[in-house]
Amino acid sequence: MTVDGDGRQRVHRVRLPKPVSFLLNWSRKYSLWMFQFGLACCSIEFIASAMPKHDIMRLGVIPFPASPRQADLMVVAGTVTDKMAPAVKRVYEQMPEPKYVISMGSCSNCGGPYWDSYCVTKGVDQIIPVDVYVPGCPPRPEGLLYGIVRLQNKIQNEDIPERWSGHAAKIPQIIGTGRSGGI
Amino acid sequence: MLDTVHHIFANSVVLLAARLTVLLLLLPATLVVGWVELKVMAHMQHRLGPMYAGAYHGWAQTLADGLKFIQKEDIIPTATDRAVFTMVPFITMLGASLTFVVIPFSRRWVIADLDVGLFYALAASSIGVIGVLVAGWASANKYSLMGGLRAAAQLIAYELPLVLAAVAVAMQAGSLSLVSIVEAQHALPFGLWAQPVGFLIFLAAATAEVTRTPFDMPVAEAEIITGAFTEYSAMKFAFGLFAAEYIAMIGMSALAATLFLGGYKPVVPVLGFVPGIVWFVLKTGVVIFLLIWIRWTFPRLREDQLQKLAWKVLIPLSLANIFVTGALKLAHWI
Amino acid sequence: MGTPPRSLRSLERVDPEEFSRRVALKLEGAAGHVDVRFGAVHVTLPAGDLLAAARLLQGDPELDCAYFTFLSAIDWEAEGFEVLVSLYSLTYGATVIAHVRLPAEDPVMPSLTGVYGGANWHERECAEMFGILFEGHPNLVKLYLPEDFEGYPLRKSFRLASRRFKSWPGAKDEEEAQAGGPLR
Amino acid sequence: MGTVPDDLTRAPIKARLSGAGVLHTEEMVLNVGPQHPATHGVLRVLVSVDGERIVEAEPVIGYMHRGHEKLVEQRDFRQITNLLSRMDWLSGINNEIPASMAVERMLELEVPRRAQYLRVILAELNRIANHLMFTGSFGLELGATTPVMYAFRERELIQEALELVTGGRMHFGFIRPGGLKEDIPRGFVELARRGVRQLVQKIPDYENLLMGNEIFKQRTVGVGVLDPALALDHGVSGPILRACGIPHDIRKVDPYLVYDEFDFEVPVGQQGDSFDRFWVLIQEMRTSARIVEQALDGLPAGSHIGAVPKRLTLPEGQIYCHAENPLGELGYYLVSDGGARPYRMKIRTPSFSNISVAAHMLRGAFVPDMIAILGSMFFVVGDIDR
Repeated sequence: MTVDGDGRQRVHRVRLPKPVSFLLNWSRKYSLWMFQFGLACCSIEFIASAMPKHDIMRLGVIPFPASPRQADLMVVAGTVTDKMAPAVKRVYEQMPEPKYVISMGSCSNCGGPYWDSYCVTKGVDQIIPVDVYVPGCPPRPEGLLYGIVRLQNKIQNEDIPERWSGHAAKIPQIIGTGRSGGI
Repeated sequence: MLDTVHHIFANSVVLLAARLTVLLLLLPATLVVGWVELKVMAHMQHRLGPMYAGAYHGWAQTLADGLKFIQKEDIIPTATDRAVFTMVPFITMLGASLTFVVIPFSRRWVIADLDVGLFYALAASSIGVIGVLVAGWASANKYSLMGGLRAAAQLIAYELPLVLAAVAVAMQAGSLSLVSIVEAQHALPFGLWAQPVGFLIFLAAATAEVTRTPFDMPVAEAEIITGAFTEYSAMKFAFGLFAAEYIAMIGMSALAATLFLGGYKPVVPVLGFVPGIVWFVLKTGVVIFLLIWIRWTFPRLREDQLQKLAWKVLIPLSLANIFVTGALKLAHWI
Repeated sequence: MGTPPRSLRSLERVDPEEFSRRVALKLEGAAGHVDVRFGAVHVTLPAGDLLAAARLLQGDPELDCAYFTFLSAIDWEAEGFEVLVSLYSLTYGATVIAHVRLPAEDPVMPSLTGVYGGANWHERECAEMFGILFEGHPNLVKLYLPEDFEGYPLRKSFRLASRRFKSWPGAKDEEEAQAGGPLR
Repeated sequence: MGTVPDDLTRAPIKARLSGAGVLHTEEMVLNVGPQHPATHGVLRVLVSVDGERIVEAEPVIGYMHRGHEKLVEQRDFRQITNLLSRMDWLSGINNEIPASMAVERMLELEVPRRAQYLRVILAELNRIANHLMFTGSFGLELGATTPVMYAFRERELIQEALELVTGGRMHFGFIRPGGLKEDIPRGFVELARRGVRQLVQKIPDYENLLMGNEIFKQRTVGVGVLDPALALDHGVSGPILRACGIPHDIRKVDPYLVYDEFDFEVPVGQQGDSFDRFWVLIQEMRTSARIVEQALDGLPAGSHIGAVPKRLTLPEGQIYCHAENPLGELGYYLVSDGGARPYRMKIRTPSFSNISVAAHMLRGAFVPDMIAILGSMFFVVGDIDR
């Protein structure tokens, strides 16, 4: 652990053996505790994706935690208004570190049908870093499931030391879109 | 044969080793019960539940949860009472796993067959109350304070019917040692013929002790977000609340199986050759399934109704049960 | 408050013309004219008489407008503001809409919260969106917009920022596209 | 009860309320929301709590305000329906119908009977989907996680029927001034019938699973009683008003479209507590199912849209057009100055008035009761904040 110029501690780059990194990525991939952050109409499709017909729990996404402390996936589903933006930012900061954000619906992607409204934040990525954007107004539950599968691919190919070393603030890229099911 | 084995077990080193094996066996047991709960809940709700984690029916789902919680950042809010905040998971885990010292898994496999086994088991199970109350106070968060107070009030209120229901069983078996209680049920398990009321009271009180629906006010997601454990993250949450709750549930189910369903006694005498531990695991599994079933059907009780149920219904009922058992005992019917 | 209102007991349907004659009769104090448009009775009142008229409309068993539907305003730019108060009588199944004209600069109006409890939130929204002051309102604080928001959005003078860059890329009607459409 | 000793009358309300008198208790201000699992979306309630009892509760709204009334002034009459269906996002079709009806009444457009019948069918199907959502979420807030799964299973069937016609699941943009966007495809009538028939078979399950449940009754009977006079004063409408015993349903009182050709009776509650609100909600699903069946039987032939000028401009004038939305009375006060866009459109939404009465009902209740009361108030935050 070295302390660099601006005082932030840096985990110096350590080569993690392949199986260990695979196992850790695999466990983060299949245990995405989803934090219910439903704002507007997309929250209804977000609930519908956890229901019998689409059943998001098949992918290992468990919609249990009610407190941001225990969650690691935040799905911003709905319109982020200027009055709500600070609350979104604060809840995002409450979540423990390896956290991922899915921006669901065109309202949170870029303001959507409210592109000319005087009180809507045009896109949630102005406040928090977003991993996967799910287009649609509202996106179908299958759309959200596909967004989660793409996120799981991203997690599977993630490089943990890179993520924890602090200087990799940028969002890790999606490498290949391999099949998700099974190990 | 009994006393030689007894003598070996009494030896402290072996005792420690046995204690550790049981504890180590508990952790995978929580993973299994966690997975069973996810699947049973899902099928009750007309859906599939975890499928892809570990390819075949998501068997590795709770394993993935556990591994993931290890990697999570461990947040300790600045306003919390640091030492107490980090101590809570140990208390709740201790409280939950102490009951396994006296529970007889089979005729020979019991860690310490205390003469006051039942008394010890019930006393140990009430340590969890301190953990939740302290978690509520240490997290310096309004919601967890309310959660902690609710938990304390509820667990104390349900300690009484739990103990009184167990007293009736002890009276009928004539001893507090769990092994002799199970031996006394050689003909028919108490739960079925002599103590049906006691069995129901014990189950209700056990659900309340483990704070599961319909008594899960302290961890009510809807109102006070995960109650006393709102501020806990990563391993403290996984260990302190998640695993401790499952271990406490298994402990209570094991106790209920031992007292009322005849522990390791074979259900059908013809199948006597099957080892005791198989029966024990089957009966505990039945009680665990019952707890899961209740959890996913009933709404939550408000805590004043909850207290009313404890003080005005369960305690008088269990006292009456003791009276009836005593009368039958005197008349030598049981 | 305890006794159930008359509307629970009897329902006598009355058609709008007959109801408008009743309203004109009762509100003889207000110099406003009464007419029926699209099945609703419209009454134009000066700001001063609004409170008395509202009490009359609510209390009088002949009218019994116990249901407060909504309160809002229209910004006619130069000619000032027009505040609408819509009431509904369950017993007679008739809608009464009172119009009150207010000047363009510092519009002020008596608050109806004394007569109808429901007016509280509607007046707060109207004050926030149009800048109309309601005297006697318990707490005339912003309802929707964040505290640091300046300007009154629903006034015609309030331009939408995003529209300054592109008026309406997908204007369907050709003439309107060429004409660029009125910037609102 | 004898004369009250005068020192009691002077004791501060808080001490008398908590009955302690001597013990100095301090109220704790609790901030429920704006992100809270119980409140549907982003309603925030500032609650000052004495122990578990609520002393004062004040809903804070505006977290979902998107400024519909300003945006509507930028769009012409065909485009506004697309925005309006995103206000009460559980009943897309019902939001669009009054807007088109206002335009049709002003222009005296003749809407073909087939289009009116189809509008009623789609509106009632959407009402059932809305009520199914609240059936599930009310149970979820009281802790029963299973009923929401069953409710959504039926809701998916209804959404399938709506999707076959309109292509969308929640926001349809299918109602046009003058009629509908296009006619219904072949398989719709059978699909709608099957969906409604399965729903009517499953409603007794919800009644037994929830309303027959002893714990559910204890949590809801006598909780959050709404006084009819207070409800009328605040403009409360929909299932909540009917639960207080006032049979006010716009489909009966001021029939629009072809509602007067169907026979259905409006369910009305007695006490106006959470249980009655939930009971009215469930019975309304039966009524809607019956309306859909009658409308499907009597569906006339004909075109799906009347003669509508290509460039739609309204004559100068003002009109108030309201309809019975699943959550209550939704009304549009349309002001036109002769242009292709509305000069001003006041949107009167049901949840806005329904929630304004919540502060009175929450006073003196327990904290868990607040969840039961808010859950039974059947509001959608987009409807409140517009």
